[in-house]
Amino acid sequence: MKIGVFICYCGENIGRTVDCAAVAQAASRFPGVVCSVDYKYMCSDPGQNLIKNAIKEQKLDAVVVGSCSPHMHEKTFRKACADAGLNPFLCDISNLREHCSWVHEDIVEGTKKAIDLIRISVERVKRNVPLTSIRVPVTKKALVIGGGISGIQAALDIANAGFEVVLVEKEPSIGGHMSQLSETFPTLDCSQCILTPRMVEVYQHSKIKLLTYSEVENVEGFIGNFKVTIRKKARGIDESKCTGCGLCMQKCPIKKKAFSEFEEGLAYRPAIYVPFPQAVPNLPVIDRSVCTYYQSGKCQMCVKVCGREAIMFDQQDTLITEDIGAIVVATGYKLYTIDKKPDDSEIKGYGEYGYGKYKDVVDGLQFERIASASGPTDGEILRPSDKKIPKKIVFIQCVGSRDESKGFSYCSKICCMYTAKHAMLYKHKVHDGEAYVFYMDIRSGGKGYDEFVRRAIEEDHVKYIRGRVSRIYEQDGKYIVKGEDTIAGMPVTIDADMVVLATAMISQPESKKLAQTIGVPYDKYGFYNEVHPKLRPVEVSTAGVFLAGACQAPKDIPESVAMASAAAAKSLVLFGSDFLEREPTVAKVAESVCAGCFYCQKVCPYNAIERKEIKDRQGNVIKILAYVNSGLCQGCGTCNAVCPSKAVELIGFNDEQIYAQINALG
Amino acid sequence: MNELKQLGKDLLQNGTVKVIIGYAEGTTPNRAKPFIARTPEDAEKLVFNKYCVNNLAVYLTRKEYKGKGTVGIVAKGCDVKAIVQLIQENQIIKDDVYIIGMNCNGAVADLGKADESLAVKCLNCKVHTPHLYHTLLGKLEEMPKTEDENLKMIQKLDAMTAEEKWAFWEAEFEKCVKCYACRQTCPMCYCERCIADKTQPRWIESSAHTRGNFSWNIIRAFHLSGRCIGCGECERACPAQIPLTLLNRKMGMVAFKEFGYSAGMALDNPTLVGNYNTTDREDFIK
Amino acid sequence: MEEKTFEPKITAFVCNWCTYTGADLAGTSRLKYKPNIKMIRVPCTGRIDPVFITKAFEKGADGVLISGCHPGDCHYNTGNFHARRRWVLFTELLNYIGIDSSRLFFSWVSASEGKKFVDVVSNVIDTVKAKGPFQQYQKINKEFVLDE
Amino acid sequence: MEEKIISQGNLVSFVGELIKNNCMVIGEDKKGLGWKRITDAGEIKINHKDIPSNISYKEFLFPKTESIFYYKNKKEDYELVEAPEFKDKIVFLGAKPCDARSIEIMSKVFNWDYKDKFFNERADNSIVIGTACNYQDEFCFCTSVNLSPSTEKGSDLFLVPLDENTYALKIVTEKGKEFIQPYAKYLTDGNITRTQETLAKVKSPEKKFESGKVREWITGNFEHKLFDAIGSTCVGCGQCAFACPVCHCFDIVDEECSYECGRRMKNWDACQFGLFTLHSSGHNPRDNQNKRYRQRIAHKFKYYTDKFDEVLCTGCGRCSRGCPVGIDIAQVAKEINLVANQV
Repeated sequence: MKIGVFICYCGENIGRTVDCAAVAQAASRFPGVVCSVDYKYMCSDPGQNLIKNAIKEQKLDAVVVGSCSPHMHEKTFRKACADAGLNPFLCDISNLREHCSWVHEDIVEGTKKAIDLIRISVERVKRNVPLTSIRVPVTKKALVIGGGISGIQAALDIANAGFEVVLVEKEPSIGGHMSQLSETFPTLDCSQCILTPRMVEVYQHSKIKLLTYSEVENVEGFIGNFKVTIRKKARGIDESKCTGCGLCMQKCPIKKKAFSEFEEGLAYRPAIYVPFPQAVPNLPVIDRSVCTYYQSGKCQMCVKVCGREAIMFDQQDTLITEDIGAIVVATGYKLYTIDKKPDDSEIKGYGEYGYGKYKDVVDGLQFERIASASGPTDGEILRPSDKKIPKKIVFIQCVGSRDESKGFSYCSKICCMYTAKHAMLYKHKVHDGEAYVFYMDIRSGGKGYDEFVRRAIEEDHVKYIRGRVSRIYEQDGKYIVKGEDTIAGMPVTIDADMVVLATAMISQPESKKLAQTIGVPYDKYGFYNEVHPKLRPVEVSTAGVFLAGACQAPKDIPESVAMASAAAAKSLVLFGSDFLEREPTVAKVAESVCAGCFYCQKVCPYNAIERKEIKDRQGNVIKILAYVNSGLCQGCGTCNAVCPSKAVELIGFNDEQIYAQINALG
Repeated sequence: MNELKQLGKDLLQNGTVKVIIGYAEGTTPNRAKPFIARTPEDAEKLVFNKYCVNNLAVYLTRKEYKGKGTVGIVAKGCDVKAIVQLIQENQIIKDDVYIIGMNCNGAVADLGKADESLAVKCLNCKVHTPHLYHTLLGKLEEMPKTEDENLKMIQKLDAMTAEEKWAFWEAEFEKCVKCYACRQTCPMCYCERCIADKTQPRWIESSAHTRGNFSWNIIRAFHLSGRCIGCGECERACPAQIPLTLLNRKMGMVAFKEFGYSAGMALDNPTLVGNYNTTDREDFIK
Repeated sequence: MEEKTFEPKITAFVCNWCTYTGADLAGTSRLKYKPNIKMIRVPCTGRIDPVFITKAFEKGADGVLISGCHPGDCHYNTGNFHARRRWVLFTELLNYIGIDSSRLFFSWVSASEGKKFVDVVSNVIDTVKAKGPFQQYQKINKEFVLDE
Repeated sequence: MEEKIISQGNLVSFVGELIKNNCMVIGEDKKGLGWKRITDAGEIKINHKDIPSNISYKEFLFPKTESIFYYKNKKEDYELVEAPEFKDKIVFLGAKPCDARSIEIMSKVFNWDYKDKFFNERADNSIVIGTACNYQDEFCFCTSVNLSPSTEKGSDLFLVPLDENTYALKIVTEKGKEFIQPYAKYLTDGNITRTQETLAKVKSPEKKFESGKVREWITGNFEHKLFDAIGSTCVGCGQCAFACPVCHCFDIVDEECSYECGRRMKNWDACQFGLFTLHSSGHNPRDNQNKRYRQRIAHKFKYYTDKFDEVLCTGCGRCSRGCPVGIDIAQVAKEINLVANQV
């Protein structure tokens, strides 16, 4: 074995506390080392040429560079080796700068340690094996999970770039929460008006396959090569026949049995229904839990009125599998239901605010519906209990947010803005009404955001009170709101006609289950974790999966849309090449040694360990072994450590290499 | 024990099982030894008594039984613990084993001796009636109460200083001859190639010097942590009489104290290593 | 006399993403610590096998330091959680054998904690130095030393 | 043959002087586990009526691990350093006939074509002080392998316990005679009749099998199904081989001492280990325990006898006593005798 050692002075950075010439001299005496040189700047062109020439002239089998951290120049030196015809993985970097010269002061000790470090590297590199990057083909088709504004945006961006998209939405219609909103801050333009064209575009896009009322059931495979199973739930409708005329809905005898999800429980819907008039696709779905036919086998009114024979009571769920290259997760959020929670719950809830008990104590989304022109009150601000116009209305911010004792420690970010919007909408419609807002802080960072809040206060005379509300109770048709004005330093009591709670944005209840299916890490609240909070905000640690919108953390529409476009762009980057190059440092199983205990499978963060059956000549399964899917493996090596017999080893950091390093210290 | 012989005969006759792993009388009547019954006639030799101390689950992972039909096994509670753990670790398929569960009143620690006091494993046994079986045989009797000297020794060791502990174990490990009887009798040591036999690199020196013996015994105890079902076969088999139960039982106690985990008690328990809680202890990590 | 001249040998196993990078930061920040420690880089603390630790002691380490990402920060999501559970078992085992927390150290040091890295390393070196050479292990190593 | 008397007190003084003269006096340890170097003459125990130790004293002739040579890594080459020569005098004190025979039996294999200096250095420097044995249990079978509890075969000096405090000391070999010369002061004149009477009273275990018959039978019955039945419960540990006074297989491995040097080691190995015959190709000619157990029987009763005209067994019964799964070699041999007789 011929090893070359190259010691860099890094100007004076290494040279000051490490006698580089002495290190090179010492290294030249190590077994296997045939050339050992020192140079002022090894990363410079002449420095690199020194390495390249030595590789060529002395036919080096491996190279050790004693320089700065491998995080700095490993790539540089590996490339230099590759240029000279040496496999780049036969180059090892010894960190003489960050881990030695910069942190030690004494040149004698520094030099001694540098020699040790080089020896470790030399012993390691002797056991390195040539590796080639793994090339995996890319399926140029994206899966977007969630048909809210984020999902719509991501799907459209990818599809408009010319790639196929499968958009999966669990509700009967796409549109998400945005479709429920009345107006949007800070411009007060109508939410439906800007969203609906996008929804239609999705529906009509030749590259987008829209699967509503569907859920992702299983994800296998890895970046560029996912195999996704989607459950298309039975609507009870033959989609190819239904024209969306709506006659079935009109004739359905179930009138007051089921609350409309879209109207946030402020109105009823029939058993066969389209969630809202602009729904995409405009196809009804049968709610089997209330439909008379499913309950007692009678009725069939819808069947009678449907001229197209589109009703299919016996329709079953179907499973669809798709080959997917990239996944955009845009599953959005849910609003916190703030009623008092059981004592053993981690989150205590706000029983004292009477939510659920008093009809006129509503949450933000309910108020959106009340204020919406298409809502149950046709846009008139009427309180739910008696349909009277509330003359005095109290908005309470941070219900559940920023409250560790009863709710969640995080800020839901959008409530300051939408509360200001709500108060404005109210004042615009009820000119003589009084609007109060209890707030903790006003967080209105964003373009035009603070101006918007100022407008509510200054032009629309919304009264902002800094403080918390302790309780709300009903008295003579009024809701007595007891709170505190912390600026005035005195208690406040307001006899309101209606109360709107800006409840926290929380993760979707099924978010963890989906995360486990796809392999997305999540925080303790169930929001998905990006790889790096600053530099890689839309990627997750499972390669090929990207995040968009509020599934990652509470955020508003512009942010969600921006993130969706970013996720789309990341998917497009992936689709830009036919093959993926992956680091070859992956685990590998020695089949003759594996006993098939599958501890490796249990610890693998990437589900990269699969099962392989070994059969005897008669076809009996005699052994089931672990097998590493090198496309999924990210090379953490946890399997290697947990394997009792070391049947699975991490290439590039295998036992022999680490043993040699430890031994070189002895 | 005629019911055992009869059952064995029936199972072999009607083809329910290919073989029965059981016990037969040893060199003297106060001994028993493992015995593989292959024919209905063989079943006549099956016995079960207080001398049946071996953990027969060790034979279940043998290649000759893999994919060759159902294997019957005469199993005490402790053997069933091993079977449960082996199923969890994918070494045997549940449906490929027919468990003849034996109500067990404890086994003799030292076979062939006049002193017939019970093995350590029997003192705190929670499974005198096996927790998984196809047929259950035998009757439970009142067991004599015995002092748990083993536990006392563990507590004594816990109270020692690091130097005293080291000295204790050095004296013990020094004796090890690396015959691997501990490993070979252990139902949980089913690796195709033990890490001790790995030569590239040789993490555990095969030489029976103190250093090699330290790494062998430490790593074996670690590999068994949360997996050892406490049958004590390793200690019984050790010709150097290294008190391996002190090690493995201690680790079992740690597993229980830290994670509430007992090996081999339930098929649906997640394994100890291979799973984690975000709240696992970390007061030792700075 | 020997106490004064004794410089402990510390072997460290650190994860590539957090502690190794944290040590890089200590370097770029020009923080200082003693050169007694030598680091072996592994991708993740999940990769660290107890045999590394016993081998390091065999090869004459007076102390061993294991360090990686804080729980939840693991580059590989869960590698350090699995590692942590194994360490609970392994520290208890070594403690029982007679290798206690004055020889074997664990820490979480993130990529941004250059200062913490230096504190941890200095504490390890000081503790082991105060404890003295690992004579017991060296005793069983003795027969391996070739007399000159 | 010369015969003397040595009292218990004199024996202790004798051993005390041996220790003082830097003799390695190897005696059975108190727990009956094995043998150890005795440093205090007061501790000596002549075990003539208790169960033999778990492990024989083989390790002092053929250590469980020993260095053959050391090597130093040089830049281009290696430097080899011989392991130090063994020069101490070893005295095995209180060896039962089944232990005392071990040097003679093992010497054959260690001096057959290659003269194993490691064994010979120790064996040549050894003095075996045997003892007549008054112990027997269900596992003893010395009489089946051409020995008896009262034989002085293998001993240089042979103790016959006459009463609690008195031993007759038979001087068996020239080597023994030479060795005892300087210590004659501890000896008094013997009474041959009394010794013979005592020896006559020593009860021999019944002869359980004909070892020659085992040898004959194996020749034609290599694939006999009997081996399957025996091997099916063997777990493949090396207890039997490691406890055995005459099993002598070893493995050679290299070990690093430090980064710069290492050593080549000779370690005990056992034919019951799966790795024993594993080829580097992955092929294993003895791929199951049946074949491995057959090897054990065949080596002991056939191959060794074929080659060296010795049964590779002293009938001490350690392997059977210690077998975790109750395999009794004498029973196995007996069974083979039975099968052989049926033919």
